Amino acid sequence: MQNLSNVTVELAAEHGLTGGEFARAVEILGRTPNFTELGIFSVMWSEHCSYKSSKKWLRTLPTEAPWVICGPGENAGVIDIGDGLAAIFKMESHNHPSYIEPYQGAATGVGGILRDVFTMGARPIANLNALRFGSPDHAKTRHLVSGVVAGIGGYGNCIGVPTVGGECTFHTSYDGNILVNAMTVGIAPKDNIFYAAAAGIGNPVIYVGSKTGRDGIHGATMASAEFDDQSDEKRPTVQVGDPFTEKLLLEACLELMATDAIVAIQDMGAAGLTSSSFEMASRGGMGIDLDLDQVPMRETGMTAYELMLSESQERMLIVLRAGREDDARAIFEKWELDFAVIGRLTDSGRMVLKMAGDIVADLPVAPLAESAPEYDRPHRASPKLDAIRGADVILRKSTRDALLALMGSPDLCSKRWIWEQYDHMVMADTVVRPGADAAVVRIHGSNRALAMTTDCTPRYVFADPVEGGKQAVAECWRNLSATGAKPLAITDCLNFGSPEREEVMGQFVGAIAGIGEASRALDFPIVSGNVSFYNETNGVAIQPTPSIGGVGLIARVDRIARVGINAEGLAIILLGQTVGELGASLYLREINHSEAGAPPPVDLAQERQIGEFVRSRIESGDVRVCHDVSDGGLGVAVAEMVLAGGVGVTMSVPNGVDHGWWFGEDQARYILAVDQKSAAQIISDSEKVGIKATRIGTSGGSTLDLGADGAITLSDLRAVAEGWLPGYMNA
Amino acid sequence: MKAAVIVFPGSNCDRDLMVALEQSAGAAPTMVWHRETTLPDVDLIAVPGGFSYGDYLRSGAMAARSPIMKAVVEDARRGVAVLGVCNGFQILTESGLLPGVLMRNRDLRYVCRDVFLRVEQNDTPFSNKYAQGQVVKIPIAHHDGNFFIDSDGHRQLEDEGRIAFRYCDSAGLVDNRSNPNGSLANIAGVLDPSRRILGMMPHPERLSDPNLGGNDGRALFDSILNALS
Amino acid sequence: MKALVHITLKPGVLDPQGKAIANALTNLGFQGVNEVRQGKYIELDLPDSDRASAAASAKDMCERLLANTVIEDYRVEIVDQT
Amino acid sequence: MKALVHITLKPGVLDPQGKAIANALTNLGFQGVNEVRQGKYIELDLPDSDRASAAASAKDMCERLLANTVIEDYRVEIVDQT
Ligand SMILES: Nc1ncnc2c1ncn2[C@@H]1O[C@H](COP(=O)(O)OP(=O)(O)O)[C@@H](O)[C@H]1O
Ligand SMILES: [Mg+2]
Repeated sequence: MQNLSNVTVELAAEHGLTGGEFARAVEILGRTPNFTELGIFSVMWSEHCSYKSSKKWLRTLPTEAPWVICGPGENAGVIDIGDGLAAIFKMESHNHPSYIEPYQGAATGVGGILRDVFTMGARPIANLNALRFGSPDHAKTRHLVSGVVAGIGGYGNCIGVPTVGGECTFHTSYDGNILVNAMTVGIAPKDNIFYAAAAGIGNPVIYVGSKTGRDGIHGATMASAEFDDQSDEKRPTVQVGDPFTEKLLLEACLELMATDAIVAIQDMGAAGLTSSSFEMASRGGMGIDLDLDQVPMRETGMTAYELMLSESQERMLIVLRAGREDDARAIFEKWELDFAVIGRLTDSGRMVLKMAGDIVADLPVAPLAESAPEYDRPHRASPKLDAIRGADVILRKSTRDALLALMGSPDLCSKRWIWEQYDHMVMADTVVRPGADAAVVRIHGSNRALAMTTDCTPRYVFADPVEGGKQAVAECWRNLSATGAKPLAITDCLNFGSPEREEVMGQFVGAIAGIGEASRALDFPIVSGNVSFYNETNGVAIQPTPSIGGVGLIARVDRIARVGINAEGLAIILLGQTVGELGASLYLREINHSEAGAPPPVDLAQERQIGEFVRSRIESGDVRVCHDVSDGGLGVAVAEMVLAGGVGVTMSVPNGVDHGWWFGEDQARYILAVDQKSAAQIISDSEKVGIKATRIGTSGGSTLDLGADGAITLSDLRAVAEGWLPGYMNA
Repeated sequence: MKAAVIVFPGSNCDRDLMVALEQSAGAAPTMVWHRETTLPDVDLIAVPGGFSYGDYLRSGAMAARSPIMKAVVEDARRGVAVLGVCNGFQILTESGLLPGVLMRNRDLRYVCRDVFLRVEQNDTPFSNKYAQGQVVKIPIAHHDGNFFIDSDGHRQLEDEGRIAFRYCDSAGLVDNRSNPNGSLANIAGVLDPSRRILGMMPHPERLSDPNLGGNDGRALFDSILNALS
Repeated sequence: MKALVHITLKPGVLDPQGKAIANALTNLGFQGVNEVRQGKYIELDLPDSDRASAAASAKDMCERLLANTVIEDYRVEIVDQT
Repeated sequence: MKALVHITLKPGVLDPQGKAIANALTNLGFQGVNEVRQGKYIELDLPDSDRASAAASAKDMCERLLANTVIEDYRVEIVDQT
């Protein structure tokens, strides 16, 4: 065993292990770990891999439903979508690498989440991305936007998976810590899902994909450390993505998966070979012997430490049935990928690494996994804030000017500049493209489809973590319902500051409570997810951002609703209660430069009732135009419908309404555009079940007529909404 | 009509093209792996979009030198019709079957969106179901679609009526604003002298189904069926 | 032997990348940048043991793959391994 | 003055392009190509009249735009206008 002497508490601390954690490592081993072992402990027990601060709370989330095949714990979540098929999906963060090197950071984020999904046997059918950037005025923002978007496109376009949706907003709290959350949705035959639990003593452990280099060593610990002013200079080696190789890996894995040669398979993501081999062994209760000399290497002189911690991309670890090595090798050679038998499963319960004839590490698998640290960190709830309504705000702009300002604001403006850089149509199944509430992607060769979206309103979560957590789930559910999809399940990507600070931990605990409550009330279980802590610089944290990615099922692609008002003479109907909540609204922020107040409360029973009503009307074919009301309220929602369809609307404004009516962000609301005949029916049907339905306008012409407040031509509206992002990026 | 679709390791529109061809022709095309050295006896060879070999070095460069392309060039010289879409167009120019090059888009960004095309020639195996001058909506999705050719080459294309499609606006106006990538003279697709080889950047296979937002691409595949069976 | 290959666009061939870089430089405040041309620089680690054969094979590689000689020029330089 | 800029990937950084080129060369029948690294070569036509100031501004351009210094190295060479 090498380097026994020089591992100290100080060296452990440099690896991010606390004194207590190091003591526990020594106890488990019965001796001081060597350098390689220390590296393994440090990544396995990093926040990123061990979830030590979040585990306690994640356990409280609902994860089950009759249609859930596999919940959290595997590489991705799996749900039954009927016809013998399963949808497999997950969202993951790549925040820190994307800040340091936006193109490669974002690209490898996409690569990583794709592998999480195809490692389970699914062909990826869509990507989404939730992006949060700092203030547009911040010196770095433009460069980060440009690099991140190019990187996401560069990877997804090349591998040929359409990028169909996402979010992109700006806030100064992300100035030093942008968020890049990538989601992939795939489809697999329900009876051919692959898991990561190793089994079968003597079975070979196979390494496939790209060679290992010294890329991103310590990426997992980087993802678990805060930034300080020096991090710009430290610039750790970032990984470079190779989407072409990933495409080969995808096809080769799917080809091998069509045989029965695979026992277990796991991609090498954060902490590469260490976490993939450890997780496979520990899930299956197995030991594993690895011969590191067999690992395909890109560089000479690599040490065991480097091989185990490298985060080189486009690699997979597979346990094969003994004797199937040649079949597997033939497939990977056909696709011109590296293939190597690097070890065997054992009954020792230990992970034993050999290199050049020496044992370079010898660790007990179960104790290391079981006694991974778990913390119940102190947390403090955020103070409750008061609601703000129309009467509480000083009127700074006319309705017309406020609407134009909102439509041209960074958060609400069209994100076309982004999604046009993504191939959102490849695979020729994209039925609803970016720019709607949820994207709709047809299940190939069928008349059914999946709807998908990502949502979160960080300013709400900041103002009230519990309500904000609920709202993120509710909005996701609503965006799916607005297309006519039945929402099935969600993945979450929980981005927060340092859990070692009570108020941040309080935000986390509150958000989880809200997410859990909404997910229970809406029958919308959480099947996969990811936690990203330490998104803060110099003690200033990001707004808490639990991104929620949702998937829903559409029974008939010819029975969906779209956002655009595309015919004259339609009745515009608002479903749901309008109180005029302006607390934490975009109106308040953009027009009155205030971020004060409580966010709109979420009534989950109403949310469910109205959403189900809307879906039933879309399924019956009565409703073909529908949009939910969210950021910017009613005024913005109608403006978006007008822009999407190209037909104007004349609003019928109730007497005595104020800006709370126009721009309040009250939840559980939808806007429908239906022909006159159906309008009366829908209004009376909704009133019968206690849903408030108000006729707020009629479609026609080429202006958005706001009544007494004036009118806006469609071309002015379009110029404002489409203008901001390209204008900003080309400045 | 019998067709073959060439599949490179990084092709990603091979399935889309297969579906569109099958929809028009009623029979599935043969998928031919890039390492093959011969082609089945077919009426049409289709080279699909994607990133054939990652599009590293230059788009289409490595694919053009792959084993199967020798066979494609030979069959094309014998008169078999060839359609190259997007990366397929780039491969056809790199292999010398079509003139010109496809350079990085004018503003250097990848662009994916619907564009309008004006059908400049409808007397070809690929466009006989369109009207001359018809304006159609078809999506593009590429990083390197900026068609360039020297002025003699350009003149020749114009004189011989070998510009198949040009980018235009919804009214058919061909100008700089309706040019999505900086292509010379808004050229979106070109023919070889025999008019049996077409390369085009837009993806007709992506708008050949009303569920996907349009059906204008369908006529291209119907034209092929009409001409070649 | 190592071959250092420069691939540049022929004079008169439009260079969208160079043009965009020139624009970006101007936007960054660099005044008077007249022209920017972007090419490729490729380092090949070759098995040949003498310069002449290394140069010949690098040239062959340029002709057959590395350069598109319709629009690009190339230049090969041979250096001893470092 | 003209600045000739070479931008190359730092040692150890994966070069997917180089890797693919090496493969393609092997498939074309070139044996024994050990490694290929692809970089960029940029020619800048600068207004500066002395070498030192041209070198300084080219370096500044590399730092601020042309090179991605997280993963790339650059080298500037100044030549008189030809
Ligand atoms: N980063 C992005 N990538 C792809 N699509 C995006 C991105 N950001 C926003 N979009 C698209 O823009 C549209 C509007 O987004 P958003 O305002 O977040 O919708 P909603 O309020 O319905 O959640 C959606 O279709 C979304 O998918
Ligand atoms: Mg919405």
